[in-house]
Amino acid sequence: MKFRFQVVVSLKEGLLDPQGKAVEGSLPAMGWKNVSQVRVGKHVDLVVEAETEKDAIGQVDEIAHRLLSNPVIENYRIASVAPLEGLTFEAAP
Amino acid sequence: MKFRFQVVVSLKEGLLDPQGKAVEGSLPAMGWKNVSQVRVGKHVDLVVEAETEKDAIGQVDEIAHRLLSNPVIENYRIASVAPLEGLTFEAAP
Amino acid sequence: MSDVPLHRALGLTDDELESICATLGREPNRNELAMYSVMWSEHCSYKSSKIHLRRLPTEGPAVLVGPGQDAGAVDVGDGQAVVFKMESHSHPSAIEPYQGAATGVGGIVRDIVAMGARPIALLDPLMFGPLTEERNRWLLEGVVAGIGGYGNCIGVPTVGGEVKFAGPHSKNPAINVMCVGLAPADRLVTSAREVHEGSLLVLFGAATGRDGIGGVSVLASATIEEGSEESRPSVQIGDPFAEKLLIEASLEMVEQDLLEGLQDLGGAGLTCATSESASRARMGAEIDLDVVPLREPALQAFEVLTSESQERMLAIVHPSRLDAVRAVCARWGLAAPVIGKLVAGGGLTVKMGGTVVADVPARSLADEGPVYERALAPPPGSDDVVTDDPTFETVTTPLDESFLALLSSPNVASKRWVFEQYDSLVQGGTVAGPGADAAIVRIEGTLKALALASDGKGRYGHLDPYLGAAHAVAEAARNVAVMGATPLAVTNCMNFGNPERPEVMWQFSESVRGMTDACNAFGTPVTGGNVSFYNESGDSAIWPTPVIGMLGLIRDHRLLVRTGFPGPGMLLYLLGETFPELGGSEFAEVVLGRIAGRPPAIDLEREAALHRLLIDAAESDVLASAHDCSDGGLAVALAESAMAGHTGFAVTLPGDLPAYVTLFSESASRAVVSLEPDMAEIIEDLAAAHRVPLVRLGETGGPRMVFGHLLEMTIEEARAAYEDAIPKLLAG
Amino acid sequence: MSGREPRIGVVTFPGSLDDRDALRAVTFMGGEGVPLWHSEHDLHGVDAVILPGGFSYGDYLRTGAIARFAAIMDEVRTFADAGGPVVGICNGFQILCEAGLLPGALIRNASLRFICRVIDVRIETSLSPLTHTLIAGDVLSVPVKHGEGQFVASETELDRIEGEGLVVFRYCGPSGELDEVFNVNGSAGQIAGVRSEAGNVVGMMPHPEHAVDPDVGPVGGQPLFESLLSFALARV
Ligand SMILES: Nc1ncnc2c1ncn2[C@@H]1O[C@H](COP(=O)(O)OP(=O)(O)O)[C@@H](O)[C@H]1O
Ligand SMILES: [Mg+2]
Repeated sequence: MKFRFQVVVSLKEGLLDPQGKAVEGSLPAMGWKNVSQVRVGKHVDLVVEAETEKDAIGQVDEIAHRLLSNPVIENYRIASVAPLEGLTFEAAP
Repeated sequence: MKFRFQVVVSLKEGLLDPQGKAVEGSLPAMGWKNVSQVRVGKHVDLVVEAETEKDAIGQVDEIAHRLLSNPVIENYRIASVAPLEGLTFEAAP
Repeated sequence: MSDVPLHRALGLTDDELESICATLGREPNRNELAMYSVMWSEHCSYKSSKIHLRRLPTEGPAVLVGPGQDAGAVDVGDGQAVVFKMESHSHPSAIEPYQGAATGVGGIVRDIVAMGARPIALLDPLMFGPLTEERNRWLLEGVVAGIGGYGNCIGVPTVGGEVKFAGPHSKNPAINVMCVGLAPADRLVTSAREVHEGSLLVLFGAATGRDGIGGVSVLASATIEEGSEESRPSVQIGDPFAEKLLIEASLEMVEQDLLEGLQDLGGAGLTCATSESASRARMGAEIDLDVVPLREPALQAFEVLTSESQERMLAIVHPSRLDAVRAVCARWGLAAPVIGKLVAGGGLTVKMGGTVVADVPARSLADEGPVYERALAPPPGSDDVVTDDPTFETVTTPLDESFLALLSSPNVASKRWVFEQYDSLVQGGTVAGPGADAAIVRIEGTLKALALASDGKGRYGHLDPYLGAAHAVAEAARNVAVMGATPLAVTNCMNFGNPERPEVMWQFSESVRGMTDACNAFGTPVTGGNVSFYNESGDSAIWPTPVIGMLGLIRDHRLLVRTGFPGPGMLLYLLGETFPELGGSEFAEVVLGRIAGRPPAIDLEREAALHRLLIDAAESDVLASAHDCSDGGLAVALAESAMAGHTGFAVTLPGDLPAYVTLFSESASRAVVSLEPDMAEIIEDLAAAHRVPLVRLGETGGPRMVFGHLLEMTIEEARAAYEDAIPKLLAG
Repeated sequence: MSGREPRIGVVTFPGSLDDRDALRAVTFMGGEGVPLWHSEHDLHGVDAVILPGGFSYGDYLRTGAIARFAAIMDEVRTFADAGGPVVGICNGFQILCEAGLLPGALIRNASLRFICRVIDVRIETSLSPLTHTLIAGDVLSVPVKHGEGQFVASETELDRIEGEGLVVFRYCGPSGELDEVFNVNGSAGQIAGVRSEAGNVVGMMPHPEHAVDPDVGPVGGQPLFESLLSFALARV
């Protein structure tokens, strides 16, 4: 069975995020003075074939830990497990 | 009122994603031959101060459209609106 | 932890605490203890190395600024000064290769800027474990990407370096970076500048966060154990864009002569910058931490004082210049708060929330740290290793096999995969970049150019630290001289294990002795450098490896001599003599599988004579090409010139040593040169005049490399081995 | 047409790196280099504008994404709309794409590695300020140095770019041969540079400003600057 996952890799709290800083710094000049706490991370979409969901999750977790992130500076979160169906992001009404 | 958003920016379907390709390419050597459709995008966290949620969403949408993504090659999705509360990602049990 | 007294938890010994109490006449508070712990760490205080480093030659007619300041400075004529220094960032890179290496570049660049010089070149001598291990491949890829990611983004070309591979580096890669800057000599920002009481301390650049709190003492002075959690948060993220703004803003202030002093914030952060600034000015300082821009809320005093947040500088500004300084910072979008001022007396008084949180003599932090004369003892069994010399083994490996094995040995093989990831062209001054024996960077508006080379000889150092250091200096100077440039001065980075072990301290002392003798022989004083101790994990210490950064000057860059044979019909000469010396050679390791024996002897007078000959020959435009013999000996040197010039050669081996010895011996003080036939007499006369033995080897031409009837190979076959080796290994 | 030297403006954004090099190249080739500052609404009456290489604003989010909002870009757009010659080199090319003044976009090299190397490019059209004195098929040696130079666009957009002859440069071999081995960054159609529909805006990833002075590299940039200077002069 195939499962789709989304992994979000972001810098650990407290670490400088130059990307976020650059975006945040450029917004006021563009007219947005009301935006703060900008952090930029990586978003990885992938599909894992496995017997069970649990098994698939375990594998994604290991992949995220070993390949997609460096635990020294980054955290990761695994999102949206569903048989070939990404959780579709929508602005809540 | 402050609202936290998460914006996911990803390359449009049909465009080859070099990072995704690299990740996918390195997995078999590490023992995962069951992973496919790897796509790497950006994940932006930000907080917007606005009167209403609706207003905030509108602004994030414009920021995502004008700055966070390049419509020529990228799509974006906006996730999780909540008064200073990120949707916490969890692997579904 | 709880039962360990705080000072010990912070890495201070009981004796060190006692002398702090003696200085203060009381117990230090937590903040003061933190300040002393970072300032008196090995990394900042050089407490183990000081007494040895004093032996290095540091004086010379061209030396404007010697060791002790942010970087050394050398007079290159026409009122211009070259500022240069080497640093290490090995420990952070071992756990986060990209950011560790990137922030290493940022740090050394700020050292150069702090002298008021524009950074014009970077070199990156790197040492890793064998690429057969996945982790070492990950480290190399990350480090190279990090150096490129930062250096490329600030517009400073990376023009040279080296990459060496050795077992002991598996757990402890050595990541050194050298930066070179240029400034009008009269604009150098040195401690000689007049500083006034009441002058303001302006902190400009990035905001302060909890970066590398205690990072210096933890990351740079504590041995890394497998997956040591606590050292992890101390890795920092580099922001090269912020650094670029910092460079431009700093140099604009220097140009407008707005500054009385300029300091980078590196190890020990604000504590180091303020105490050193005050101490150098023979004054004290009052600073107010409430004014320091924070990246995250609620930092405690000791955190603000010891944070190693990157991309920050401290300027000493006369009140009358403050507005001008602020204008420059505003133009570059940088915050520039006044965090304090210089005051009479020697006290460093720190306020936060209106109350004094630390009050100590600035000198006691900056200049009165402990000095240790640690025990020395040669490692047991080192003699056996040396007497077990491979030179006269019975060698069964066919010559062509050995030759290919050497060309494809990662130590010898092309480093193209690495240096093509670096912008070596930006700023438009790179006359010869990566791939040359020394990088040649012209000085804008003149015909002069700098020659830059970096070399370390870890394997020799392992077998004989004195020879290892002497060879490193000799090879660096030779790399400069083969291009036709005159060696001027040296910076260095000493990469060693734990100084508390007598063997390591003995190796260190021997290395300093070797460096001293060589630098004296070549007339190249040491103007600065860096010591990196504790490069060991468990029982695996790295080989004692002083890495030398050589600065040379060429009067007219149009006279520089390149590595490659320019074409067919040139006469080939070997300058210098070949002796049966395979001890510690690449051949012994790669072909015989042995790291043993006595490294090649070195006669520093002969070496110096070779350099003079090479320079003389270049200035009289005699040479068509020149390349020194180093790793892999004569055979590899010839092959490298052939590949670089797409021109083969035919030679007959000189002397009556066994062929493999003549081909692969690593005897010092040798170079291979080619020249037009009508230059034969001139070079022979010049060599005689400089008392350098030389022998005609043969001629250039054709697509093949022919060593008499012994060995023959096409350039393309050699190139395949030489160019593909590292990419193949990285492919896993 | 007056006798004066063409005045070529070079914009410095925060993070621009090859701005000094571009100015030096302009002078070397006989033009007058005019430094322009990102926050000014003023082109100081230059005859042509160069957006130089570098990492504007760090290029962290997306190359050129922030620089395109700089004040001076309004003037650059107006200048371009009026037919003024605008050249983007490397980061400048990326900025022009982000600004919509050039088609397509530039993403990370297929190798995911920064690459600094002297390569060959083939001229595909004379219809650009950089090539109007050159002939399609000419081959020039110039360095590339970038991490994000892979030219991409949607299928239909690529067809249009090719169809309307907007491709100005392609990566090629020493004698102009097109082969993937020469495609240094994996660009679609081996595209190294494109022009606008009107033809007066052109962008390229390779660095002609680092290929004019024989002391420090190849000279494939000389004909391109000659072309730019004469194109600019024609407007004087
Ligand atoms: N890490 C590196 N960064 C930049 N250039 C490098 C690096 N490693 C090697 N090079 C370049 O590759 C060439 C060969 O290196 P090396 O074999 O160490 O030279 P040599 O033997 O003359 O000291 C030199 O031009 C050197 O500058
Ligand atoms: Mg050499």
